[in-house]
Amino acid sequence: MRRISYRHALREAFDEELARDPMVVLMGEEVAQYNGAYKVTEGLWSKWGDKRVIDTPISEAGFIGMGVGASMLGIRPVMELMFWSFYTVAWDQIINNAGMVRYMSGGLINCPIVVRGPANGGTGVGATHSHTPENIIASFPGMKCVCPATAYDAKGLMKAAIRDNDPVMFMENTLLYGEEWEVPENSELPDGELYIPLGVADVKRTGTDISFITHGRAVHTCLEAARILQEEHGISAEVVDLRSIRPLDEETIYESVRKTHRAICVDENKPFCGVGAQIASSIQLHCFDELDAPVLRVSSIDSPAFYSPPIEKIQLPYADVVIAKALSIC
Amino acid sequence: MRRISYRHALREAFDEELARDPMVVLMGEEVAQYNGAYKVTEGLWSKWGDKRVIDTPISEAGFIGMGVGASMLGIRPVMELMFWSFYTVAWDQIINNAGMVRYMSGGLINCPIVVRGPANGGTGVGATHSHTPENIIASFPGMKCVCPATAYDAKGLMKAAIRDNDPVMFMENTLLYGEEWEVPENSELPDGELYIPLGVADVKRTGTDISFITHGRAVHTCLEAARILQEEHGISAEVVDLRSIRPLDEETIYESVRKTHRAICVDENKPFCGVGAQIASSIQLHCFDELDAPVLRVSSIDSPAFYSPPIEKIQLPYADVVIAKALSIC
Amino acid sequence: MAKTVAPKTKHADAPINAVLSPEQKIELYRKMCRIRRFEQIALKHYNGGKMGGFLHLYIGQESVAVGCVSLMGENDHVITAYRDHGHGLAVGMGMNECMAELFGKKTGCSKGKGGSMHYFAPDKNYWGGHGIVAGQIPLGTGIAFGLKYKGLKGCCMAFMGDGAVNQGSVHEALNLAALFELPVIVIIENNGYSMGTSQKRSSAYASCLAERAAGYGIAWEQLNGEDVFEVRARVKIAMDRAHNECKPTVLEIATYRYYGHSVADANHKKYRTKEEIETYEREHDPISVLSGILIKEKILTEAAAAKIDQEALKEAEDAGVFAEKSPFPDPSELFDDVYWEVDNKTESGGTGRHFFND
Amino acid sequence: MAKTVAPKTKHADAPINAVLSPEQKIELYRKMCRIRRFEQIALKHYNGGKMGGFLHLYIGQESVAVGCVSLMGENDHVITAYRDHGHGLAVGMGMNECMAELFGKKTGCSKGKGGSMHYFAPDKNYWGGHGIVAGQIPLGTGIAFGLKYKGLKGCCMAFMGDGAVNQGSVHEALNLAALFELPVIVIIENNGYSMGTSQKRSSAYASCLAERAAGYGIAWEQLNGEDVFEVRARVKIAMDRAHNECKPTVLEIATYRYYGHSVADANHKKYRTKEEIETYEREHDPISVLSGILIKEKILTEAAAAKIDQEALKEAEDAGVFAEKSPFPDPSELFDDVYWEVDNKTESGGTGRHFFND
Ligand SMILES: Cc1ncc(C[n+]2csc(CCOP(=O)(O)OP(=O)(O)O)c2C)c(N)n1
Ligand SMILES: Cc1ncc(C[n+]2csc(CCOP(=O)(O)OP(=O)(O)O)c2C)c(N)n1
Ligand SMILES: [Mg+2]
Ligand SMILES: [Mg+2]
Repeated sequence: MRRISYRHALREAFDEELARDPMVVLMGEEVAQYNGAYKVTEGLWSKWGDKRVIDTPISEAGFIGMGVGASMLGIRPVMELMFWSFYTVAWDQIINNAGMVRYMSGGLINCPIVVRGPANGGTGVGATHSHTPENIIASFPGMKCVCPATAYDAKGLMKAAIRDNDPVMFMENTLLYGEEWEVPENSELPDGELYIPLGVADVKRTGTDISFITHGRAVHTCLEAARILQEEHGISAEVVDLRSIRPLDEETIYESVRKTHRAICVDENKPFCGVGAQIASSIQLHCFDELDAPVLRVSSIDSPAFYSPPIEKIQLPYADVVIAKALSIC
Repeated sequence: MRRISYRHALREAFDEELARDPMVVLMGEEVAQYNGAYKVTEGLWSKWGDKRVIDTPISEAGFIGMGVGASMLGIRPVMELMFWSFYTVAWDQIINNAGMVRYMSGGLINCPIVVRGPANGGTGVGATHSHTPENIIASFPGMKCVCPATAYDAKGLMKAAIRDNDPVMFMENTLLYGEEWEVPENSELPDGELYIPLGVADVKRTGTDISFITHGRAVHTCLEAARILQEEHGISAEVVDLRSIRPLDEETIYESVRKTHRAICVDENKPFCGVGAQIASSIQLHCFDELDAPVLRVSSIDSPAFYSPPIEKIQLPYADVVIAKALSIC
Repeated sequence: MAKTVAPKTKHADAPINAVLSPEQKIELYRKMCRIRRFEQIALKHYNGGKMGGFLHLYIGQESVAVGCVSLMGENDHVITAYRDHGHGLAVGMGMNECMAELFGKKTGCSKGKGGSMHYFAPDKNYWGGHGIVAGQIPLGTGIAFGLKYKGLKGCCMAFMGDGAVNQGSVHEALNLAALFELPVIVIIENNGYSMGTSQKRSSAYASCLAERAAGYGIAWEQLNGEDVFEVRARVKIAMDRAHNECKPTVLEIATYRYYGHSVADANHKKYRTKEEIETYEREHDPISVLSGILIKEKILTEAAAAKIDQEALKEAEDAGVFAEKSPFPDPSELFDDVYWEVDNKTESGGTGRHFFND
Repeated sequence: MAKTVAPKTKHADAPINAVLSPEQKIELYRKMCRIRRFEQIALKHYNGGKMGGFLHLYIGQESVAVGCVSLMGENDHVITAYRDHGHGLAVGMGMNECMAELFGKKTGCSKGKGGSMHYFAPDKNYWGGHGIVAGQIPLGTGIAFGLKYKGLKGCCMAFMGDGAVNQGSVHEALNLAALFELPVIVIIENNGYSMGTSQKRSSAYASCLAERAAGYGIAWEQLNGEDVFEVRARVKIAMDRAHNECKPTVLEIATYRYYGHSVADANHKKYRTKEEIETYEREHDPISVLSGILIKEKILTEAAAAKIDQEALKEAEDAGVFAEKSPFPDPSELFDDVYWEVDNKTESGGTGRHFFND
């Protein structure tokens, strides 16, 4: 099977959805003529032109609000935040407009909008540019939140996100854009396309001794930890990739924990009220009698993102930390 | 001892701090000439004048940013958000400016700013006006977050917040403004004033059978539930009022749970990644062998705030819900 | 405060007004009476403890919503802030559903979920009702974007108050509207105050608030809202610009609210003088101004005017009864209308957990 | 692109420039050379993989920061965006600490925590270095507020780019500055592009971006930044306004960056023509413009100019060595500088848990 990058996979998803539905429009800073700050939208402006791929001024509140307004009329805007970190200046539009107008109108309106971009630390851009807001976004009923870990997932989930009739916050990862994974051609697929529904976790590695519940780039940290645990300690770890944080596939989590009786939640959020807090609290509730140890957590180190590259690197979860935690309960 | 309202207690704190430190300045929409939308700052403009009590235009990003800038120079602004809900339009200023400039400057700068206002549902103002962002704020290292439940706590904690040299997000509650509690006169106090340090929880009721870990208005819900549990079921519940969410007095929580072996986290957040998720995940970690039942949670019902008063009322935690949960594990 | 203006008849003679039939003119009057009576009854029930939260009355400003909305064609849209009853009734929402919403009833236009600040009628091109000051301006710009994207000749009128102009999102939206040439008409309903703060204490400006549009190369105009014919005549120019040139306009319409910011605003006779309020009521009341013109034009008699008004009152009272009698929503409805996919029981609404209590 | 302007000598003769001693004029030149050489060496090390993240070069714009900062008195302050090396060196930060910060070293001005976008020197009235576009404008307005509150005769110069003017926070800050009469000078360093987007594609405007200030009744001016004397002469007027009348000004200073938006911007020769870049370098380079004037005035010789430049180069190279040799921060420093109260081991920093891993 061919291997393509995460970036390329996203671009294919856009291209296919632009072709499928004339209401789909890509917008954001530098997404058109510049081909995207991270080149995710490369070539799409040349191919689809000014109407479908639009450069915006540096006005996140304005253009996301504009996208939400357009979505109420049935347009399907796919809005890039150059960094998800810039959600801080468009928070009202995201949460109050996209997230609540359906409820407050008693269901008369829906907002089929996607807001996307990279949401991660680890790239030496300092605290204000390293937000990982999936915990925050997912805390709002009305929002959907997706964090794909591979090119395969990125493509399939992006297509689902664009077709979804609710607002979907899609969080990519700068550190994964250039990584490659196997992604089938459409012609190789029974349905003629790659489509992954939101709310379905993916067991990226099966195991019997401990469950790592994770998402985004931390999935790879967990896979590496699992490999080493197996090779060096004979411990078999299962890696559950949540893929979407809301909707959340809780059943797959509980099934895994009921099998392994031990769990570590691993994510790149800051710890306080991070995604891992929610999952840990749910696991201990739903699997109380099945747990042989407390649910542990691995998160980013609890200070704002440190610029200095070697320090920033260890501020994010890495395999050794996960391994040490695993060994402490296995 | 005299009884004063929560609102009155806050006003006393402002008045005393305005007198104590000429750098303290109150700002916000309608706080001066109008005496505050909720009359919390009543009389202060008449007493302290234009320099110390300032009306701002409807520009939360602008004026909170202005306050943060002034705080870097040593001014101590106490900024009112008419509703904490309006943090959505000043999120960048709160998180990135107040919350991160100290770190990014390697400690050269600090921001002694207080952002305050009511942060609660239950007043029939709909989803966009009913945010309870304490979980979100507290998820950021660099921020402090306080949620007083009584007039006594509101006064003492506000004085601590204003003197604190870090940004303190102070969340009041519209439904408590008019409620009265005993608050000593300064002359009755050994130190001549009421001052409650951040990060010290308060056991609002002692008990032996189950711990309710709670904050803000939910404290009173828990106290009522505890009373009924005692009277009708002979169950002795302890009520731990966190008072500040960050810094957090974890020791008091664990001490309580080690005594009662059962815990329910009760708050008015939406459940996903709410404060209760963090606390539940910490309790199961630190008190794993002491727990006789999973840590339960009570939060607001997981949909945006419903306008209709009778429905909104039951969307928030109320005593019966807490009681039923308690009975399920006692 | 409302400034005095050129003689009112001039506007009644403007082409867009001259083409109106007597019935159509009377209809404008009826609409304005209906808004006022609706709100008076709403106020009565609010004071009777039937409602929660806020009630922001539009009384005194009726000519603005009615005048603007009366110009709307099939592809013209409206969006506004929390002071939204007037626009809602003007586009044709029923009093029953509107009143029931205030009571928080299941029969309300938003099923009791939105309340006073959140009326919506997308079927009538009315997109709300938004509580966060100025939040509707980017949304309205987006509706204009959508119209243009779909190739429809239409516009979106996005309303806000004089205090709202100081929100950054307005400025971002204006730049976008000018840059992308979007058919949005941003309308500042300048009633002189944002809550207790006068225009002068909240805004820095050159000649007026609308002039800020000049910085974006956007056409702007300041007009007096007391005469519905002036509103129609001058908004029409902006609408033509939107329809024919696909360009934005900023309009500042001077108007006045008789009541406080919301009913909870007990201060409103402190920050404004009694005279100011009474002078407006006496000399500039938009309903009186219009009935004056129509009576002078012999389209209406005092008696006919009173009858229309009484019908409006009756309709509003009946709406109060309807609302009162309607059932409250059922708690089971808490989880409806959160997610389209869940509501519509699609496959996508069925994968994964969407709600997280327990 | 930079427009051509009135003869340069006019500005050199302006009173504020006429009073400069030859040494002071040479100092302006030296400052500009130091900025350029510092960044050239930084670029070399960036390309050598010594740094993380972004590196936004100021090369081509040096006259703006140097000219503005040269006017500063004891109570005048500066704040800017992420393109912040020039302003930092201009206020007197050392090359060593600045270079070390880029390398992420403990000896960096922000102890390696901030990186290129986050230089700060409060002791030199320099408040950063801010990465979120336009976020510094409300902050700068707040510094001006603080000065006025403290009764100090000073001002804050708040810099931003031409793309940044479209952020709502700028507009909110302008209204506040005008309304509260704050001594803030908002300076648009217009280098023609926000990343790959030309001014025309990002902003709607009448004659220029600064003109948006007119909507707030704020004084504004457009000037050419290539001549440091013009910058000084005209910024001085704004500074006097701030000092004497406590009023804001918006200035738009035409300038140009030679490099891409950041070093990562590989496209910058696509969205601008080679000629455009070369013409600026040849005809408008601020360092050449200044050395030209100083040589003509016989304050400087070619040789003396070259010597100053070489000294600057040497200083920058040494800073590179310093940075290279400096240690990285220790992981234990992760928890420093989060909370003042914790850092200072106060009672308040000791109650409750502040950090939450495990
Ligand atoms: C972002 C935000 N800040 C503050 C408020 C509270 N608030 C609601 S309406 C209002 C005054 C608005 O005045 P104006 O724009 O003149 O409109 P009017 O009420 O006069 O129609 C304020 C301060 C809010 N809803 N949203
Ligand atoms: C709110 C926000 N949006 C987007 C960005 C990404 N970004 C950083 S600089 C920049 C361009 C700014 O251009 P301009 O204001 O002209 O300044 P210049 O870089 O030319 O100095 C963009 C889009 C950001 N940092 N913050
Ligand atoms: Mg108003
Ligand atoms: Mg620029």
